[in-house]
Amino acid sequence: MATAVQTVERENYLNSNYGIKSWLLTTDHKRIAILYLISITAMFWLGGFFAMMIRLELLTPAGDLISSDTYNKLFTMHGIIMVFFFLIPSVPAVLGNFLVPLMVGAKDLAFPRVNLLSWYLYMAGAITALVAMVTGGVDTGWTFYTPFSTTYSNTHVIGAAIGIFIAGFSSILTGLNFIVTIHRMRAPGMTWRRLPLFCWANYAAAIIMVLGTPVIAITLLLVALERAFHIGVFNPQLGGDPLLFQHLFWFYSHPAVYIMILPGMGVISEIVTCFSRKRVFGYEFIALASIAIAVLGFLVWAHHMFVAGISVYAALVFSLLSYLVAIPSAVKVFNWTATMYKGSIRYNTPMLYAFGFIGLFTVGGLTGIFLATLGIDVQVHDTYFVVAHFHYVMVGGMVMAYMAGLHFWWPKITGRMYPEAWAKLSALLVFVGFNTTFFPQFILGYMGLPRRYHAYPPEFQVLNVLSTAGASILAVGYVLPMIYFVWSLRYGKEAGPNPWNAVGLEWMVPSPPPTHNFDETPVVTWEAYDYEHQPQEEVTVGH
Amino acid sequence: MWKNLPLFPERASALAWQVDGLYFLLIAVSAFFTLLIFALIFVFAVKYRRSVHPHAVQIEGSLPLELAWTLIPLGICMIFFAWGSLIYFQEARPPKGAMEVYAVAKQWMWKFEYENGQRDINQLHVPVGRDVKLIMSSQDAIHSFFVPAFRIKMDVLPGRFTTTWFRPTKVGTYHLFCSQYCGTDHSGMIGQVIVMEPAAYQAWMSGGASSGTLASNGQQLFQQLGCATCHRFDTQGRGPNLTGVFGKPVLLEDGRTVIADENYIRESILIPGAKIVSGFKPIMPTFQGQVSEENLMALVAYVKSLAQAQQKGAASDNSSVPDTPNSQ
Amino acid sequence: MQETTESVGHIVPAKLYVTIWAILMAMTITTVLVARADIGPFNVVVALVIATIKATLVVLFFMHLRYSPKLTMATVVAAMFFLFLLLGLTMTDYLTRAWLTNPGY
Amino acid sequence: MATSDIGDIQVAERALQHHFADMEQQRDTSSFGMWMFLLTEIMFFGGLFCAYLVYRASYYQAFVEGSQKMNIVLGATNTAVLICSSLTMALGVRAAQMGKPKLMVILLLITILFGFGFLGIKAVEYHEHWENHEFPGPNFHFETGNPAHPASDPQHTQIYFSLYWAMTGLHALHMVIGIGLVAWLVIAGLMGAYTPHYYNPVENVGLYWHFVDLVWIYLFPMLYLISKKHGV
Repeated sequence: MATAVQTVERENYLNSNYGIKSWLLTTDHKRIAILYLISITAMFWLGGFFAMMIRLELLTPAGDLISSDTYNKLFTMHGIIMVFFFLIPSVPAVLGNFLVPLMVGAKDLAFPRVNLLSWYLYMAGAITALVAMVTGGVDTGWTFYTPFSTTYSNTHVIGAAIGIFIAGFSSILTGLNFIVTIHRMRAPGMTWRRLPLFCWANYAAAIIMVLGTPVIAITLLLVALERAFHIGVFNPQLGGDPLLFQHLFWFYSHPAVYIMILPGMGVISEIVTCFSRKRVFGYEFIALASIAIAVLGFLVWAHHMFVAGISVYAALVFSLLSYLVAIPSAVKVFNWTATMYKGSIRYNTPMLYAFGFIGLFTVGGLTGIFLATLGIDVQVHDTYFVVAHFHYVMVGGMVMAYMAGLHFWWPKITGRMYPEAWAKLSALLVFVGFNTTFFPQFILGYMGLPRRYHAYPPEFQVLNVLSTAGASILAVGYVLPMIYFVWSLRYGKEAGPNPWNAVGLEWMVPSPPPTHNFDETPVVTWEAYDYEHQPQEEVTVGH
Repeated sequence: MWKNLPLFPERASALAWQVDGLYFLLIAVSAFFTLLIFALIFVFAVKYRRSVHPHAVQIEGSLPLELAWTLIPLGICMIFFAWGSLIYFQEARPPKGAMEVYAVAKQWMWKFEYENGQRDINQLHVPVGRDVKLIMSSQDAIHSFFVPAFRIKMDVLPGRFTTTWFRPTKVGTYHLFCSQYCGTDHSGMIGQVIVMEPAAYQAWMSGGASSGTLASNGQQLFQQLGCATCHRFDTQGRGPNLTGVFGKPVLLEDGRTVIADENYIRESILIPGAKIVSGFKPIMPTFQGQVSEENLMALVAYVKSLAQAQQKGAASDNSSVPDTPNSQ
Repeated sequence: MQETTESVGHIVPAKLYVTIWAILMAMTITTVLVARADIGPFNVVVALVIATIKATLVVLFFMHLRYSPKLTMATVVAAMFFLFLLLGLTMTDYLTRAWLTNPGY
Repeated sequence: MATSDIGDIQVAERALQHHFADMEQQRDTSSFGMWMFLLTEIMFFGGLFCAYLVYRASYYQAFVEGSQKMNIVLGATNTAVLICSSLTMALGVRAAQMGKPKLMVILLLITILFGFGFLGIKAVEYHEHWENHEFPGPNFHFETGNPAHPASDPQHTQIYFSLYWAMTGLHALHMVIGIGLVAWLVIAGLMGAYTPHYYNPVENVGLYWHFVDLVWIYLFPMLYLISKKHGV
């Protein structure tokens, strides 16, 4: 199946055209993916820098390193940048953009110009938010709770809200493009049952992007109007109900965590099969679990509001529904584990990250059950327990999956291999550093340390120091790939079209792929993850 | 009391044991599944590594297994759901006869006012073994009343009352945190709950110089603000007679019935036109901006005391005040 | 690609469009007239039912949903479903808040 | 169908983008994309509908008093104007389908006229509310105009007006965008861009226009027809 012979001057999407204009005006989904990769990486480091500042401040119980106002702005900007400008676009806009058309056998996404527009919207939103941050910052928390954000904060709330509003449309358009592409652009023979699970996962995430994002857009618009014109909708002084804001905010922002995690789950499905050389266990169940998570994810939002003063009967309903959304996630974890059973397993870097993902996501998911449980949530709500839980899902899950995916498809994207030994070391550092950072926070949370505290009582110090120490290990784990990825662009070994000997349409085109992906439209005649019929001999690379 | 590295919060309320019990169960179940997954990954990764197991065995899947790992976790979750909800509903329903403390949260402090009119800032004194109900509201942003040792937390909202309750079981001093982010000094909005022996509590209570009970302050306000001119204690007033109203259903002009709870009294003072009692005209002026949160609480306490007085006198004089004021 | 066979979309007779238009106009007048009468809670019901019939006619005929692929129909149904979730689940909170009142003494 | 000739097919081929197999796939795809976009629009307005529902359920009387300030005659007229514009839009799409570009341009121009008519009437209403201080904010002032029934809850009536302005304002913004899009179709149509084989833009703008009509079909009863006591 390894068809293409590597020639030196083969035309590909990277060398087909040069110059800044050929990038900024490109409609090629692969180049747009690269644009996203660069922009979200910048945002990741910015958000990471804020995180480091937060952790340094928390080394000591007293608020001595930075002022409380600065601290409040730091965690707000950390949240806004990481959630809206890194996690939500990460896998969909980079890997999804690059891979979904290749995987379904299309020459591009359905609306290439809309795709480019969505990158520009992302940049416009990011710049607006950054300007708001540079010129004074925002201190409302990424959740913008009213009436604090509408009445009591003296910072650039409107600027940040408008930034997110604009970036929201970027997300909507990406989601729309994926849904239409997956429905309408599949190659002949690429039936729904043969669709790679990465596409299923991105499809599910796209459903949420399309349905949820407009609601947060209008909500933030109302917050901006409330600040500017005092319209009263969210302001209790003027008769509004602040809980309505929370309902509307979480209607999007809870499903949004599934926008983040679902594509990551898709990445893991690809990697576990490839490095176990096996068909995925329970294909239909994993695929349907993605859709189930997307739909059920819309039914659980008020579990963020159990102690906010909502009706206890509504809390009952939302608690019950929250357990339901945990089930498909559990189904996925079990299926990935079962996929490894009687496989033929290699420990390449992407697989190491995948191991890490499954383990950390399991912890993140199970602690989510704690939060769905009404009596327990009362104790741990708005404490470090919640912080630890969502970092286990977002960083332990999502960022791990993103790193796994980057390492898996880096040879496809750039045509080069990275140094495997360094990559394995960094995977290990990330795993160790992550657990050291965030596990202590579960304990802190149940003990009652509230989140967003600039200073804290002294008995919480030891665990906080441990957490900060872990964060520094984690930082090293993230810096390393940055270095060797850039290094590999020049010095990495040529990867060849299929370095992992994987199945899937994206591995049948040369690396890097040609501009139009496929010289002729492929016809799919095999099932997904058909490793049975893939030759066992491996192309040896990277040694 | 605190060692250098405490790993678990103190348990100082009647409810804490229940919460912890469920918490331990959750930890046990979570640990089991986490270890299960970790162990399976480890065993598979070693046993089926490429060098010893070069040819994978292709397996499509298994319906019984899928059903098992869908239904078993679901069943376990339903246990958590039932137990967690039971605890939550206990927390939501203060027992009858609880002593009431009014709390006002503002950036960035807690103000407490006891039934006898005594006030406290950032400290809440309570006797051990008594049920304590808190009636809370905020002057500005949303705050949250959180006492980890009692395992309770409730957001404190502007524009309405929220309530929570606890029964302290252990004498001591416990953290009171604001757990809902509320601005610059959010982390400074902490205080103490001081649980005292009943005798010590009595001594502390009588030591403070208070200018009358909360309800009597409310009564004074009721006169000062002119409420009494319309809300007379007979049936001739232009507004409903408030005796015995609290805690009872009220028939409204538009046909709905509401329970006259704290929030209803509050709304009736601030937005009188929102819920007009059946048979009355919407003529009451709003007191929005004229009564502070503290004064509102005093008025509520007064209206409440009218009902309690009536309940006490109910045995002797049952027919003087109808349940629903003026329901013709 | 899979669902439709015609290369040019379905052409609806102009007469049908005009008929739909006439019905819509008539219903607009009806809804205004009904609103003037007092039929209690049914005022809302009638207004919303009429609005929904009007919307359905617009979607089915003016927007060609009747002649569109099933996928388009599914999109519309999905939109209605999730809008209903947003409204319905939010109202579970607001409509049941008053259920639990604490006499408190 | 019968009017297709070599020239039409050439126009169509030029319009075929490289990543589609044929015109049919392109047409299906663009139409589906437009429906997806409208779905996001429904959710966008959905947030406001949700706020409306919550406050109307909680403060019915305040909403009734606010709605009595609406001019039903103008509101109903505007509903009729929009329905008429939808008719001309639908007929315009039909003309494009049948290969009658001149007829299409005329019908679209009439649609634009209706669009401006709607905005004009809306502007009159807005002006009236503005003059009466029925615009949320520090200058908001509300009286029922009936001394026997003073405003019972002006605070929540202000929320009614906030939602009124937000919903109708957002709707009007969509109208403005719609008029721009139809104008673009008119220009492209005059240049002969559309044939029975390629008229996706006309179809999609048509969908958008009808959607905007559809939103108004709900806004009208929600905002104008809350209670019987109209035209006091």
